[in-house]
Amino acid sequence: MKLFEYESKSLAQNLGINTPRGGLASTPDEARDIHKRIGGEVVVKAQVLVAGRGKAGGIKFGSKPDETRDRASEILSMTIKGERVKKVLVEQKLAIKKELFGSIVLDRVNKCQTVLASDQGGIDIEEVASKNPEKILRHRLDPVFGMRGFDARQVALKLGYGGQRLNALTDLLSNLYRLSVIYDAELVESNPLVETSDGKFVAADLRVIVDDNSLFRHPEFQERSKEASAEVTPLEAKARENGLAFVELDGDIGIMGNGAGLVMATLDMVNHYGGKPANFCDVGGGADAEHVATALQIIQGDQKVHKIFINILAGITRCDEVAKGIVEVKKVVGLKKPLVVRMQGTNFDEGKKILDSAGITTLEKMDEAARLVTSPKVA
Amino acid sequence: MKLFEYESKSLAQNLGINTPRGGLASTPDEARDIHKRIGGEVVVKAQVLVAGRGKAGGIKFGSKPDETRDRASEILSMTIKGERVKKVLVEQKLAIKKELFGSIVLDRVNKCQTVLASDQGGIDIEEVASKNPEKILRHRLDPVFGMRGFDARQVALKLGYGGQRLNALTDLLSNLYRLSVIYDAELVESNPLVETSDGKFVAADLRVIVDDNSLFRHPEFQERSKEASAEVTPLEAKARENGLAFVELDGDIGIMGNGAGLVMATLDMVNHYGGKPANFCDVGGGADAEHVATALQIIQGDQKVHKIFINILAGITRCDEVAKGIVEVKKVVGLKKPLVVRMQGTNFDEGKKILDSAGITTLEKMDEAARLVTSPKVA
Amino acid sequence: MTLLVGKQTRAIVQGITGNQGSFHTRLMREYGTQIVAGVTPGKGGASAQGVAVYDTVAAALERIDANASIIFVPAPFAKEAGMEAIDAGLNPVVIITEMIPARDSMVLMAYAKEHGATIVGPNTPGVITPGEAKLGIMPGDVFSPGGVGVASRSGTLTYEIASYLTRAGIGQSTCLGIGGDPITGLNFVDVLKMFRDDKSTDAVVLIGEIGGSAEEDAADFIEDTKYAKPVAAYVAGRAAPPGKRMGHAGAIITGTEGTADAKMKRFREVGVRVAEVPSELPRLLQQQKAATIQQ
Amino acid sequence: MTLLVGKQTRAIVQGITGNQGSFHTRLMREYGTQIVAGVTPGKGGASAQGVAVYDTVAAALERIDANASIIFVPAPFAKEAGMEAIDAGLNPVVIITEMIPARDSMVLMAYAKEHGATIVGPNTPGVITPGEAKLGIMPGDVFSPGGVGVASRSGTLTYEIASYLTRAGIGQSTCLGIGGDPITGLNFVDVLKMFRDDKSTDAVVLIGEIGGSAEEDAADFIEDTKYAKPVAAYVAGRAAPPGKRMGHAGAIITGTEGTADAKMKRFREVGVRVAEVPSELPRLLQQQKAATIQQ
Repeated sequence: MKLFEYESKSLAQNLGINTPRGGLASTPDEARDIHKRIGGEVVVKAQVLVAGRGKAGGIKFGSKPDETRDRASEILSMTIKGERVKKVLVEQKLAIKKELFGSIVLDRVNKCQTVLASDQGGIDIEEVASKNPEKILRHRLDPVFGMRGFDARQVALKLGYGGQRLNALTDLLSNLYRLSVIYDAELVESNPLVETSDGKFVAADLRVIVDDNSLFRHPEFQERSKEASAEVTPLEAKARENGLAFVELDGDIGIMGNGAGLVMATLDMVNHYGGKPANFCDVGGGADAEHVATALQIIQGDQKVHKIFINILAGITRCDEVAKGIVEVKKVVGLKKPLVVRMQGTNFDEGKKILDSAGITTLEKMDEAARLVTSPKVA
Repeated sequence: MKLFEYESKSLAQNLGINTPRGGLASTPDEARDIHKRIGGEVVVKAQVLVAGRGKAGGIKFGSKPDETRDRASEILSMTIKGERVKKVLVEQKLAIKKELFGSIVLDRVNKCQTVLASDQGGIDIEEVASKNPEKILRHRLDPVFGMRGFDARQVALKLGYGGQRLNALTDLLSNLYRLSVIYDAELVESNPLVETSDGKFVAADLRVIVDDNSLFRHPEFQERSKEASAEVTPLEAKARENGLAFVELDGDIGIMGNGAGLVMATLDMVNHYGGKPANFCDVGGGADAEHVATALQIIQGDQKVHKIFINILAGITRCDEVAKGIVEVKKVVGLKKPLVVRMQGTNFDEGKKILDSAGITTLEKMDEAARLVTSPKVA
Repeated sequence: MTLLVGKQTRAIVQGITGNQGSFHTRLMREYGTQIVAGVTPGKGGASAQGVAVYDTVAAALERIDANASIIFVPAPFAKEAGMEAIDAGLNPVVIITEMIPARDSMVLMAYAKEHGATIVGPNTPGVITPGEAKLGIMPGDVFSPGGVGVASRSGTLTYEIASYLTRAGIGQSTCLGIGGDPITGLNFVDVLKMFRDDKSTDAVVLIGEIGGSAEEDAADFIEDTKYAKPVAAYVAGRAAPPGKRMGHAGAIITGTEGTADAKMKRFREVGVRVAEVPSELPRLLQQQKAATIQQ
Repeated sequence: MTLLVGKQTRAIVQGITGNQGSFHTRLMREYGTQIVAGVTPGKGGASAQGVAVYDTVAAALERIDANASIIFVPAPFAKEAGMEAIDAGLNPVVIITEMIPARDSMVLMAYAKEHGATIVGPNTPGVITPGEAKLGIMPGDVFSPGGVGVASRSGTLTYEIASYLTRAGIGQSTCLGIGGDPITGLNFVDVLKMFRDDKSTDAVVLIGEIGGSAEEDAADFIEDTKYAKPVAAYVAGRAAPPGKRMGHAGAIITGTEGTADAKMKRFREVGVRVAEVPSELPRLLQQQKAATIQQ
């Protein structure tokens, strides 16, 4: 679960991490008032979960409160990469000496957390990674003992600091690590991490992604995780509430299957044969008729879906249950889009019989079914 | 630092550990009121830090509030092993099915924490240990990963429980362990740990000893650790405030030295030659004149001290500093008791000169000095 | 000695009294796996699917001999269940449980490494040696004994591909899911090593997906060690958009990293034949085998 | 190869810029110890007692070679300082710092064990090989080279006893404090093993005190292994009352455990000569040596 910048910073402040003074505004007037309160010059930043807001114009400056109100007004009317801007963060402009990059990421290969840092912050770090890979410093953390003081210090040292600044940066990195532990974050990233002209280190921007699998032990995120946010489309939110792994795509063929790998392969195959999937929908293992019916109704309720492909390789899942779910939808609300069903495995014969008697054809081979659903025959 | 039973239980309750309902009373009337509030029969327990209050009569029962007031009055006027009883805990009498013993101790040999438990609780556990050692179950905990659920469960299982009770006892043991971690306890001990007739487990008694060396990271104990308690005599409290390792004893020869081992050996040697040490006083390494003067004044201020033995093997400590401290006391308040000084090592010559010119003899050998101070010649 | 699981396997099922644990205990036994005990805290003394249930692994081992574990306990308790199995010396430990926090997996894997234990999973369908035994939730009937080792990051897709192989007359030596999570006990490189040293395996199929770099690492390993056995692969998720988790916790393209195309490209660079659609795999394997024999 | 510390030792001083660290760096160098670098966070680039100071151990090792560490950092930071030394491969690691929380020591000792490092201390005067080098705070002049290995739980008392030995013409091979804390890296048994395998050591003196069971364990070890070198001992604290900590965190009699009398008794049972007062030790050693030769 991605946190908004203002949420990440609020957690960080509680751990003693320096962030710029400022406040959150939902309206241009609120933005102006915040500027009045903190004085000086400010930066107005769109609060969105998608990356790349800077290039999209989601970050502007205000030297007077009225100017800040106008800039906030502009940003609050933007939609960035499909995400409507609902809030802006109004923060004091820092006296920047240097912009760094610092993050603590989940390191899949080494099965630990790793610190990535660079003295070239403030810009797209992937650009740095591809152009000057030697500019990105990697420091692995012990999976059990985590970041010790000397780990953080070694990173700060390699970033070129000594003396009081070394200790200050060490503290900040240690606190970013603590943040990652306390909130089970798979990513904590500050870019830019600013060294100010008076020798302080400030997390000027801060991104935190919480491990979804850890949410059961984070009551503090319970409400937040239920909110439909821009990260999740309304359709996705609805599907996930119903226990489906669901990702909305921009094609016209609705897809349902059991198992993440199988559904991904189904999308690929539909693509391969020239079709365009409208979604990824995994009903998981052992889905019963009701679960299948729910999934089918959500998919056919999507306006952009023109046809539907159900691909089931039954193991724990039973073909008869899947068939019952489909037939139930047919009975209750009707099948509103052309449907191709592929089933194989456990209780195939029973399932096929149920679908046959409802006038729905089933195929047994995935390839064949994918070719069929992408052909003009089904329309 | 030993915690009182009521303090230990208050920490335990916050972690969800069952303790008997009750309250703390400083007066007989308060005890009566607590009984009125909780009803039923109660037990009145002296709150002291010394062990063995039961045998000393510090635990009594009350079936009516007035009786409880009388029992509390009796206990509140007691002194148990030198410790005045200032408070009593008034608690509901439990419906006991079985009394167990459960503790988490610092295991010096294995460098970890170890669970000690027994299904023979409620009595002196050292008696069980000597008579039926096989009745005490030992389960070592991993020094890094600590008590996992299955560690606690294995202990509960060996104590003879299954089903719901197994899980309940597992939870309680896990919480006792959490208590030991959160508060850096070198000992958490519940004796008896009561299984009630309705299948619950309750810490009927609870002792917690906090690792003194961890107090710097426990602001919650800061005030408490300063209080002079019965654990520490007023003289000890005064000495410790002044940075001295000090233990009061019941002899008449005041002892001061540098280094715990050396001071212990000094006590032994005084004993060996028939003397009786009045205290253990370690000024530590590198003590300056002021520190020595303070220690000397505290020792000679003790009424029961008839003579004083100062034993210094100077390494980091310097003999001239020690000598200056002694002379300072002589000048300012006077030396009020016969004094034997043994010094050896760093700056011995300078030190000896200072003492010589103040008319104080110094010996160079510890044995000789110990023999002298214990002889009738010094009186 | 069969790879990871075989006739010699004597397994404990941790979480045996849950729905999944109980159901798959039955199926594993029907497939021929020796399930010698079950563990569920607080249910000691009961029996599930004819298997005696104990409160702890240690208690089970006081009564029976075992050498492997399969774990079905809920995610919040999975880390400790894994440690319990490791402490008891069970090896391998197969963790079916999904949705385990990454931090828990990270610590558990470090613990396993320290104790020399092999973890399969978490979030895996398990491991099967067709015709011998399975520690997992895969349908046994799509597999057949033979010489192809299969390692996968997914479940159902593995069954799909195994059934293609089986229908094409290509049997499998051992098939296993390394798990769909970002952090798993085994990665493709570990499995490639096992298959290299396994006499029953003469070719390898890797079933990858988007996210992470397990496939790229496998390709590097194949290149660096001049891997002697033929390898074919399929990578799921070409149609997946960046930044979206595709069902599995580990299946997410972050930035420009972890795309299916990059993985397929890297595989092809090191001589691995890569299927465009899963159904191509049998043909690719046969071609590759032929090519290897020609060399 | 000399035991733990010798001419070959190239030590880093962690906490070199503190009062104690700086003072003892001078004394160690005067004694002949090679101190090759110091570490104090935030003081990198400075110099202390003529020794270059770095911010981390790793940074020091980029510039110099070292093979041992002595730690003077304050108690709250000692655990991590120890880990830092261990991570850098320094061995032995001598921890002078006192008042370290027992939990920190416990974790550090587990870490050291996992990495195969030897920790001397915490709360130790350190270790000295007379005439060669010392990593510690002991006054060098009371020691003299020779064949008696001395291990102690205390500081000043060790100097007292070493000076008796030196005055009696009995030199020492290596003298070390195992530390006055409940949890220490080395215990008497570890040291007895070292002295047994050390060619320079022909007799051993153990200086124990009340609390714990290090002395009893040593006695068991001497008995079980029919320890081949003569051992003499002194145990401080016969006059100590139960339940009171005598200066050292570890010097406390709990219940009936850890009394000096019990320890002395157990030593005598296994043939260790026990001094009633420290000054007796030289005579006991000579007697024991004579007895051993007669055998």
